[in-house]
Amino acid sequence: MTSNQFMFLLFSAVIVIFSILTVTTRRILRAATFLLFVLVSTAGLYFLLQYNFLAAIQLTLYAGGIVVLIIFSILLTSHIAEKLPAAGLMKKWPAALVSLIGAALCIVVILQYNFPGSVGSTERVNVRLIGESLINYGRYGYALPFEVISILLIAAMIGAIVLAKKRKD
Amino acid sequence: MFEGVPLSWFLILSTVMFFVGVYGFLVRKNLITMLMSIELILNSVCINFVAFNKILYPEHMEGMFFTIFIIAVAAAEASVAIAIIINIYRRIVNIDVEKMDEMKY
Amino acid sequence: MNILLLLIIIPILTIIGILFTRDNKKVRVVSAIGMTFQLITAAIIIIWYLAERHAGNTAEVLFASNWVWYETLNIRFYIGVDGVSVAMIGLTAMVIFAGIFASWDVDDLPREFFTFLILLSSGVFGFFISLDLFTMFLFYEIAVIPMYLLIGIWGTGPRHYSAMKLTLMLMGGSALILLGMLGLYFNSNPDGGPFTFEILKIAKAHIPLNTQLFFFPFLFVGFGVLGALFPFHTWSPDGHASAPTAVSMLHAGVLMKLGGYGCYRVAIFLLPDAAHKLAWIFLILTTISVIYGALGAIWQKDLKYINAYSSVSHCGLVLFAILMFNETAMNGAIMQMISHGIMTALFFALIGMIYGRTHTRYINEMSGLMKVMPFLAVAYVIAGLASLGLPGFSGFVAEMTIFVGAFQHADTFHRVATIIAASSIVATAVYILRVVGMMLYGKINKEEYELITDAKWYDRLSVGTLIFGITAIGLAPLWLSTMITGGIGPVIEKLFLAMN
Amino acid sequence: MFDFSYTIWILLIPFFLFILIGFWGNKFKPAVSGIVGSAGLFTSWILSIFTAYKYFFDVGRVDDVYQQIIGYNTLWLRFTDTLHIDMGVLIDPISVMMLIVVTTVSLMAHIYSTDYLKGEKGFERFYSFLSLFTFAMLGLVVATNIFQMYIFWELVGVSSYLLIGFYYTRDTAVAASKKAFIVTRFADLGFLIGILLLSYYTKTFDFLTLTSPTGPAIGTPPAATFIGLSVLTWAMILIFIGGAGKSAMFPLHIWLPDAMEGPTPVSALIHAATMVVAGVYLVARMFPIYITVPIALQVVAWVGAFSSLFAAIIACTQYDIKRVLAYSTMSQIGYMMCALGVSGMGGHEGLGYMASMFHLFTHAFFKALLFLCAGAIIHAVHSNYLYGMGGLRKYLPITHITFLIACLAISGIPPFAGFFSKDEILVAAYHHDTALFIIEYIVAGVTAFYMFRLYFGIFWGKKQDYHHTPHEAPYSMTIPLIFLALGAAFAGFIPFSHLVTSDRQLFELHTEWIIAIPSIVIAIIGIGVAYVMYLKPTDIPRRVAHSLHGFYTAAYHKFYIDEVYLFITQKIIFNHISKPIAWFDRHIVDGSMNGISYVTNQASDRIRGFQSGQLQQYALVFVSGTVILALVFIYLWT
Repeated sequence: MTSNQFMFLLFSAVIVIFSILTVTTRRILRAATFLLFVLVSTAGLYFLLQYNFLAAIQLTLYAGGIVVLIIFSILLTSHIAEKLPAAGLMKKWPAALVSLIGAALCIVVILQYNFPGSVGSTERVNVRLIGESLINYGRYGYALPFEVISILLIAAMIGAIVLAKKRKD
Repeated sequence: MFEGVPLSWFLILSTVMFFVGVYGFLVRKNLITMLMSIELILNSVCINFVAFNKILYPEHMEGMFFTIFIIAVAAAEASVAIAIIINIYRRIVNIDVEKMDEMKY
Repeated sequence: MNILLLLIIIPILTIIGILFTRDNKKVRVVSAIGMTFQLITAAIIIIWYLAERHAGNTAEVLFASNWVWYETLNIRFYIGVDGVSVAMIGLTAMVIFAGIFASWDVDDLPREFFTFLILLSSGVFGFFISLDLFTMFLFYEIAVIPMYLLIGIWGTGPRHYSAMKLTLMLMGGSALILLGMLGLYFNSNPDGGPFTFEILKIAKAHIPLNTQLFFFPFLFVGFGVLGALFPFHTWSPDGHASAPTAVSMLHAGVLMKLGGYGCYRVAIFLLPDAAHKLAWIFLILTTISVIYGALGAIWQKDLKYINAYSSVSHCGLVLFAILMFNETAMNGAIMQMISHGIMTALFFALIGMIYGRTHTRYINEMSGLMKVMPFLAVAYVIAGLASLGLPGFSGFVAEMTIFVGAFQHADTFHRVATIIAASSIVATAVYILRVVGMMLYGKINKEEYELITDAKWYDRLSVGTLIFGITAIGLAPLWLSTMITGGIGPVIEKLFLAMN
Repeated sequence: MFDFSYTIWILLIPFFLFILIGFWGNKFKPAVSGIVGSAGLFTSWILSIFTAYKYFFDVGRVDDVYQQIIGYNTLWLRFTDTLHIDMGVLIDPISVMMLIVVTTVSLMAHIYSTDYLKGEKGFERFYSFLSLFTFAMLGLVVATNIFQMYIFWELVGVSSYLLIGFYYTRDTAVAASKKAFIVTRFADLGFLIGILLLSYYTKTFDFLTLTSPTGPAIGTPPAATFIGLSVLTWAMILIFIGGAGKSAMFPLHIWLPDAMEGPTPVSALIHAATMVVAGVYLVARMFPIYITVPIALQVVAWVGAFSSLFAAIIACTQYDIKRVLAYSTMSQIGYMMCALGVSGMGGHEGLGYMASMFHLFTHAFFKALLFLCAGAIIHAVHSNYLYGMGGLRKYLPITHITFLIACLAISGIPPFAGFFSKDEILVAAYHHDTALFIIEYIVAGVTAFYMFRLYFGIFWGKKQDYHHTPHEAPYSMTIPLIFLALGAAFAGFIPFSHLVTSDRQLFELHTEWIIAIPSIVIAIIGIGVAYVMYLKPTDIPRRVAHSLHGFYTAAYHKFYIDEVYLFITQKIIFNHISKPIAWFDRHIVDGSMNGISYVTNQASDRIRGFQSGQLQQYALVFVSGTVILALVFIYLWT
């Protein structure tokens, strides 16, 4: 077992276990915490794959931003001590069944497919390259999605403010 | 060049994570936990992108960029979703999804 | 300017007038003025038509105008009249005129009421004058839709149920009609060239027998629903029972005639071969209608139900006669439509007036009304006698023409059916006399009935108009018969060709 | 050629009177209606008399044959080129005779009613209906074609209905009027079908064409048959059913006794003298065709004979004097029918035909007289019932005498009118069929018996204590009585065989004393029995009734025919046909329509349930769908 494999298995174990805990725990704040673990482990996978910039974004934005946002909203809407009611069996079983069948189906397909090995050489992705790509509008340039995303973010920001604003009446 | 871990491992991981997210989305009643499940789903997709990129086409960067964009979209989505949740909470002092069936029929 | 257009324009102008009338009380005056003009126009058309024919004009339709409406699909606004439609116009004008006066004391939203009523009548007029299937269907829908609102809003009893039932069944019928009409359209030109909705052109096309056999039931049943063909008649008792007076009048008097007219003008005329092949099925159904309606009426207690079942019987006779495919019976069918139209409108007008005074429609709760409201009671007796086919009234003329015509059929089956249908005249006598005996004769059974007043001037006008209609036809039927015979000539000719 | 077109006015005058009195009668004093009506009818009567004179004695006879003259004809409605209804006036011996009968009796009834109904509510209504009836009846007798006859046939039916129901606040009157109309209507259905059959095979309605020896009915009769009888026979039997309904022949007679609920002048006019003989007239009118279909004629004869016996027996047991007269009417019409049935064609062979018409003529006088007398009696004692009367001869002298004349006439005592006509009928029956003769012979005796039972019961018998002293009727009522009594006494001397015969040629009549004497004898026996039993109150009637117990009860209850009808109409038609149909319609036919709508509604409700608003349910379905689609596309659909 190479170190890569070991690290991968470690991260994936954390991810799977905490994912499951996230969706099953009945304390909402714990769920958020477990989600944080999952996201951090994902960042670890990115590191493993040598996408350092991406991992950094994952950590700051996801782990740092979104999870904090979620925790804030939890604090706004629920009591921390409160235990969520358990879902009914009529709800659990179909959902579990569908999820298992879906997962099994995907895994079987994945295992049956013969992926080609990697061909090209690799070079280390540096931040400069990323930055140039983001503002490049030629081949492999992402200027347009970048702009779109920025507009989206502004829209979301404004939208969130408008939605969450307390009505006068 | 990334050695040792086959692509299928990544895919299986993301599959498991994805369906755990789906399960969560289908089962949890609380809107915020549902949102968390969505985050899980999104994350699993991100892992796929990244893994494909790294293992199959290491000379390109599409997977990474899409992941970045997904994260951005996820952030936007989370903020809007939370705004909506808070709004709903203000109205019905509850964020139980089963109680929100006014749009039926 | 085609004079027939006036029949549509006058109602529209009247409706505009109603909408601009400030005072709710004046609405009925405006309507009355409008419909008086309508009646005059109809009279002028009839006289003009007779004069034209007298002068030797032998065109198949008179006063024809043909405008393109929608070029791509070759839809036209094509109007014109023959002897049959002229007669139907006269009927409609008379009934709507009487209907306005019969609903003189509608206090609840009179503006809307009269608007819908007149809109309905304009649809009927349009239907009778159109010679293009598409226009015809359009006007048909205009006539049917306001019925829902009129019953649903101004009705009595379980009005929503009745209105819904009536509308749904008629809509079902019109869906069948639409299918049938589209079938005609797409087969209107088997030799190539543009398709057409024009009735007279389709009549000249040779539609293959199998196509005819396929589409004939759609059209006949579709129109038959409106003509109260057994077993699609059940909207009629409920609908009539719930409808306000004028609506019952128009509906039984005129709208049901759309069914018979449609069967005659579209189903039989355009698909004669299929009509010949399938006539026996519908002949059985209509014979059942005739007997069944009459026997069903005997048991009823509600005046409107009695009349509704009686309408089933009489309208069954219309379809019965149409299916006999000979000139005399067909002539009788048209006369029966007119006769029954006026008669049943008279009945419903009277029932409405009686109900307005006694607040009940159950015959066993009324007695001796002859004494307190002689005018209405005598009118009711007259209507009843007309309905049971007494000579001197239109019903006799129509029924005898039908029976004599139907009996001239060489086929024994048809003659047996005629005998069965003719026996309905006894059942008719039973239920009519039962009502007259229980409700009008005898002693007054409730004190409050002593205070009842007889008909007001508008009631008298309404009833008088209709009585005039039935007696005029009943005493001197020859002109009407001759006029109608002129109209049904082409249909008979086509059927004759189909037979050989 | 003399122009008879003015005869249309004989009809039109009553018609206009009907309109006039019907619309404007209530604007004036009631008496005005009576006077106007009577005056108008007087004009018609004069015209009829004039027509009869002209026809019989001036222009009608050419070469010893009475001509059939179309006085007036106009097209009313055209069915096909050959089938059309005309409105016209046919002048021939029987129609002219009927004109006389109808206008005379109607005039008498008009005059009589001016006092009889004085002060009644609806006096002018009565006169307008009376005019309507007269118009319709006249239209019927002068019809030029069978359809015109049918039209007026219906109109007399309705005016009879209206007049029976004149006292519309009385339940019995309403029921009686309804019954009369519906029963005759039922019979008319037979008539109508008969007309349809006849017209289908002959392609004409016209009487002259139909009865012409070379016409489509007689000259070239249709070959078609149905259950062994020719269609012509069927048609004639069906037409006879119509006639039987109007003439109250068994078993369609049930309406006639009840019809006595109408005012008495109406009974006299409609239900004794004119309308009820319309059936006889119809058969007489179609007689040339009947003679070619012997089976139909047999039916006529036997129905007539049976009805006459049947009614005569019932008449002996009834106590309502008007009902006795009604059954007597039925019996006498049975006589006429029977006479037609036994008649042959032409010359002395056609004796029955002549006798029937003769009897119709004389019967109109004495039966109208009897009814009007009954009216005067009822007017005086305010009761219809025999046991409330007795010893009235002193109070009502004129009525007494006239009644006696009528009784003698109907019993067939010479020289009163009934003797002559009845005797001819018996002769005709004797020559045709002994069985019929015996029946009619017995009936003659029974008739004498029940008439004198009535006579003795009313005018003799024990004296009653009346509430107020009965008094003789006023002149307007007694004058018609006297007039009709003259007719009843002397009408028998009219030489009918020179006027009204089957082939319209006159023949010489000989009184056959071998028949006449026994018939007089049996009449006297009948009178004698009545004299013994009823002149003074005795115990005999009760004992006779007791010894004939079952039969008497049955006869008293009119042989339960009414009950049978009631059973058929109420139990079977009403409860077992109409009610189930109403139920079937509401629950099966309409139920299936409602069922369709119910199913649609339910289905839509179910489908609506899918749209629950539960987000997770949607998501579950969505995911499952995706998974299933994936499975399908990966494994199943490759």
